[in-house]
Amino acid sequence: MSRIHVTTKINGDETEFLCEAEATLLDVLRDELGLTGTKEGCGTGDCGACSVTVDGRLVCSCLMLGAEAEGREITTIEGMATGETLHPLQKKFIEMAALQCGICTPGILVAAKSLLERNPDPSEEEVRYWLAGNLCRCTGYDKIIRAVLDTAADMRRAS
Amino acid sequence: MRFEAPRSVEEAVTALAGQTGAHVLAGGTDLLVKLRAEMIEPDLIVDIKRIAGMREIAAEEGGWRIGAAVSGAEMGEHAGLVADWPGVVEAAGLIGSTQVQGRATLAGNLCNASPAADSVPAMVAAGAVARIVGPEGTRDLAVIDVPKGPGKTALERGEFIASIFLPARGARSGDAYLRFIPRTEMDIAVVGCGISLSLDEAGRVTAARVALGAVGPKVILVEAAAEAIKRRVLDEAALSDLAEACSKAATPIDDKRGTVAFRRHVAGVLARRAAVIAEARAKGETA
Amino acid sequence: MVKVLLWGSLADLADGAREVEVEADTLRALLDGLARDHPGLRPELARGVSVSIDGRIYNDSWFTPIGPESEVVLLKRLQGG
Amino acid sequence: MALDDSKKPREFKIVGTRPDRPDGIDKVTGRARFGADMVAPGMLTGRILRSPHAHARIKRIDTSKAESLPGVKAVVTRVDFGAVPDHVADIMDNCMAGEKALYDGHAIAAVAAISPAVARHALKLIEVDYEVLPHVTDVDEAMKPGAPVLHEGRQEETVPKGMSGNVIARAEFGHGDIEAGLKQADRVVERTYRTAATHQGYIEPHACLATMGADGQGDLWVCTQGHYMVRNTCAAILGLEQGQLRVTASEIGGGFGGKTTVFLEPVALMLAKKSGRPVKMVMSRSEVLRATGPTSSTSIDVKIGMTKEGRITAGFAELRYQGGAWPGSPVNMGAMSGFAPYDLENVKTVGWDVVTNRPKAAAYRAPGAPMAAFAIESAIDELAKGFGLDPLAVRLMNGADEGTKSSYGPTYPAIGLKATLEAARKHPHWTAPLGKNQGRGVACGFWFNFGGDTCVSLNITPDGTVTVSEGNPDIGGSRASMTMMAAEELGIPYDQVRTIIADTGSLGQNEVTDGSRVTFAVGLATIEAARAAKREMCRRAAMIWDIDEDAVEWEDGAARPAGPNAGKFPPMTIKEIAAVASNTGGPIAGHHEVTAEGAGVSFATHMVDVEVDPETGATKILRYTVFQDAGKAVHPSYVEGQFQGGAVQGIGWALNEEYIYGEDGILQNAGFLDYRIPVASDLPMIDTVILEIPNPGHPYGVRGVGETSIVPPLAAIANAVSAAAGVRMTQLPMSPPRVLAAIQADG
Repeated sequence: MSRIHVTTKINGDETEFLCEAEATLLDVLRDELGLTGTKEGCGTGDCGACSVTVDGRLVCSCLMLGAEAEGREITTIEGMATGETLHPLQKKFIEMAALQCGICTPGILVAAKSLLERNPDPSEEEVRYWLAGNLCRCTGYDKIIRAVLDTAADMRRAS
Repeated sequence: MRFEAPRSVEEAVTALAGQTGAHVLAGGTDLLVKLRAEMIEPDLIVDIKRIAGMREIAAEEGGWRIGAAVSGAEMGEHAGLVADWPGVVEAAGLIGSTQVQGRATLAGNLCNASPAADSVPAMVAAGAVARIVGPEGTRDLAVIDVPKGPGKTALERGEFIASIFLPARGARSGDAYLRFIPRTEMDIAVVGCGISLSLDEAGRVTAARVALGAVGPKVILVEAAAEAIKRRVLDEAALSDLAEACSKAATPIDDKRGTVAFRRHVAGVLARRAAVIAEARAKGETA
Repeated sequence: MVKVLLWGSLADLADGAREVEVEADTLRALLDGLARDHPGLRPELARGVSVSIDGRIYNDSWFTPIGPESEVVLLKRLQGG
Repeated sequence: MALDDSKKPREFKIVGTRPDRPDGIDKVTGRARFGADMVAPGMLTGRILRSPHAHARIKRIDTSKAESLPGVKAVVTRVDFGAVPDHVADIMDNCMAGEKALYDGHAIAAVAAISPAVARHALKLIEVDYEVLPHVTDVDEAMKPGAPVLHEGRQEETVPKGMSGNVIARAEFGHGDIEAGLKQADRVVERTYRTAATHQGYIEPHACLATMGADGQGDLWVCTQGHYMVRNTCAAILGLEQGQLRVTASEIGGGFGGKTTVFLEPVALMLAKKSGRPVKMVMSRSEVLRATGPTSSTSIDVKIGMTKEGRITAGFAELRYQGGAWPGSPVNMGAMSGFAPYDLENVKTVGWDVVTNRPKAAAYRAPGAPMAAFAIESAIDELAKGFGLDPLAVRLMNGADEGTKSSYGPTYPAIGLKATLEAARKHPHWTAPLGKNQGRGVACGFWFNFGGDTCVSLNITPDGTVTVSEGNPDIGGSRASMTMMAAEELGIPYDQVRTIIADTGSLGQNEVTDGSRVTFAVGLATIEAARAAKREMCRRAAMIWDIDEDAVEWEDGAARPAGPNAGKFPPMTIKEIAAVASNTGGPIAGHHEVTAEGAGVSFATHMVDVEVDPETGATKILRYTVFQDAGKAVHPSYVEGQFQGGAVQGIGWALNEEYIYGEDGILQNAGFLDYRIPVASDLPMIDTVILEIPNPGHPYGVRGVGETSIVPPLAAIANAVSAAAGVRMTQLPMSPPRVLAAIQADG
């Protein structure tokens, strides 16, 4: 059982790792690279806690093999803030109490950022459908949706 | 288990043909779930995404050829494809979450051979054709003939689907796909219905294909439903006949997602609603 | 003496009385007194009970004072989520 | 010093504001460490082999092949644990099966290996001989004579002779004369209601990392609602001294009651002990659903009489709850709470605790109460509508108030039920127009709220800032609340205080984070700890000023002479006192240890609009408003969050969530695909109205708010769906096939 050598870019950093063929990208991020901000809630693509982007595309890292990451660019929650400067979504989530336990928060932030990059002015319905694959059991989603809409408005004003 | 990511169809076919227990990986959104659940224990996984053309949508003979590794999200962003086959694109777009959309493919949805696959009734209604490559060369097979039953396909050892072809969209034509799920997202279809139709200048149906999902061991093309609306405008009577034909054609089972009675009834309800959307699209109205 | 209200089926175990009187000025004395005077209640007391004293619910505090006019109600042990 | 709070309404500076939570940055950057995020050098992976049968005698387990597989470092079965004390016997049995497997997913054996792949392989090498036994998963079936019996000799003396051994206990509550009350009624509704088992559905699966030495010392990192409970339970099971086992609570990714017991932890410790290596165990989602603690499924008969004016003359309910494979369903709390919102002359409830071949029920947010409220609030709604009465007015007419003798016995002190009803009646939602196929429902709910053992230690650092150590995992923002209450009491800014969750070695016993107790009980202890520190700081200032201790008071973060006679000294701030602490007697701290009693009960009224698709039976939630009494909302955003979260869990319970068992007793939907919790696109915004009727049992008037919010939604939604569909729904979930069938049967 030989391990596969993979060269990839994670949060802007050239990264190499070895993985078993059956290891998911999520396994690699968490267990090989220590990037535990990406969470596993189900392992079957139903909860979105493991959301990352691959070449700019939002995916569940539990539904992708680590070996597939060869040559790709991956962004995780750890790549969202710049130094000590939080992304506006991160700031707003704290300010508007858009998290309770916080386990779904990394995945939701990665997903919401991906939405705002594509659509800077989403409707409430668009936010709700975009985030339908990110389960949150604490908040009832209300404050999450409001925080995303509010951030979008702030970012539009700032640009 | 080994992992290979060949650069050509030939390499992929050789790898697949040369190894028992080999599985094709495109979007992986079904394969990885099965892997984790230990439903499959492959000896080899062949990732086809690095083969030229697999991630392309190309115009061909007035229609569209969609590479086997094109994701639902990529389809949704392709203006030409969306304009011609909105029903197929929407059906693909209903598979899983935004995240799953970033990976899931038409070919994968088809090869998974689930009776409830969302994109399959839409493709069948569209008259889509799968291009299959394998040790014996290339062959085309109508999408409806690919699944043989739950989890079973017509693919031979070493074969895989390289692309899906959606034919030229004629004038005054439209398609639509609707499914029923208990929530608004993230569920497997309890019933699905794809409809593609063409109208004459008077608004009468000249051609129609109606397909149902999740009400039999595989997708059902309901000829009687198409016949029920041909040469008619889609008035209440025509829609009722359509719905009745679909309910009658459905051969569902009771399971954790729905009952026989519910599925039969809703098959008709969805057919009627999908037909109205397809008709509006055929007339150039937005829907 | 303190009047103690029992829940319905507990009364069956205290010879049918919905209300019993116990000599007690604390929660501990109350529980001891109940067990002493009404042996039928012992299994339930052993499984644990909550006690409402003047509308406040107590689980464990033995030396919670109880006045002669206090309203005392025995409750099934409560558990939260 | 005179610190006694006068009874006058208090003006708050920090309590009631909405500061950023202290763990906010950790949680939005991915730095926060949850159960599965911890590693240890030399760590092994632990995995559990689970029963594929609902009920089976375990005749033989052969682990020899697994043990000899290279890379396997330990294999554990029940034999390794030996005999355990009675009070943890059922918990032990649930963590690792003894003579019988009692449900699909019951743990049979466990391995620790050098990698997940080796561990997986090892599980396949364990041979188990099962004698499959008949099983029962339905509560009504389990009660029938002749049903397969799970346990012999567990029936309590409260159960009439001759009933199935699965019927564990019976309890009866209430007062008055039901038959006499029913005679006064103009109409009586009598119906049977059923609810499916649901799961708490926290997104973080159970996880822990255990170390256990031959010297009897152990360390455990775990996601739990109560690490002190984990310590005590594991120590009892493994025969350890509590003081030798240090448990650290990770950040917790949701619990809702489901993490108030142990599942993996004793097994992980035993694997660690046998292997001599740290062992990490993480459940899969399917394991969480199959083998942790969902709530009860229930079957409830209700009989309520009402006059045509709307006065309830009698209320009766008989509740049957199955609590899984061991005794202890929350039926009594359902039976005690169902009629609690009402002032009734004649009320009686009977609760039956029943065992079945399902995982042992754990607490789920107001355990037992939502199902009872569903049945009773549905019947009240049906009566009110039958008379053409306003359902809010009927509830107000019968509503409990200060001085009401409650259905479970005690007389209420000041309570907020009627305030929530009045607020609901005045809210624009109540009079908003409804469209075709739409319906509106309301329902009330009650929860007891708890206190319990609590320790808080508050330390003043040399620079005069403050650290608070508490022992209750922060599940929804409680560190922010404690920080606020400490800062309020000390009269210093919020950002001068930091609150941490201490491990079991650092504080005394703390009750689990449950029963909506934390903001109440830990808040109370935090305030008292701050008061102790203030007293000490006043004493230090008195020493420096050389005046009497009683002549110093604390105000706005500084010690001051209490009056003109005390002497003229400029105030000494907390920073100034802290700076010279070493010169005045040493470090300054305050601490408080208490069994907090006096939690105030809590009431809510929920209002919901739905639209039902008459062709498919699908329900859409259009609008939702929660009215709840919080006593005093310390951090209103997190109070709103509790209201919203509870309401949405209730929406899931009402519409789609259910444990589906096949004829074979196997759980058919052990995943988030088919165990359908609400997703963002299913919902509207959840509006909230916070009422504040202070709890006299807390210095700031705080009541628990976490649980009450899940009590009314089931009934409120059922009432709305019934109105929209034109047919009374009596069974949950109101899934589309069920609603459509009801509409069609109604013609």
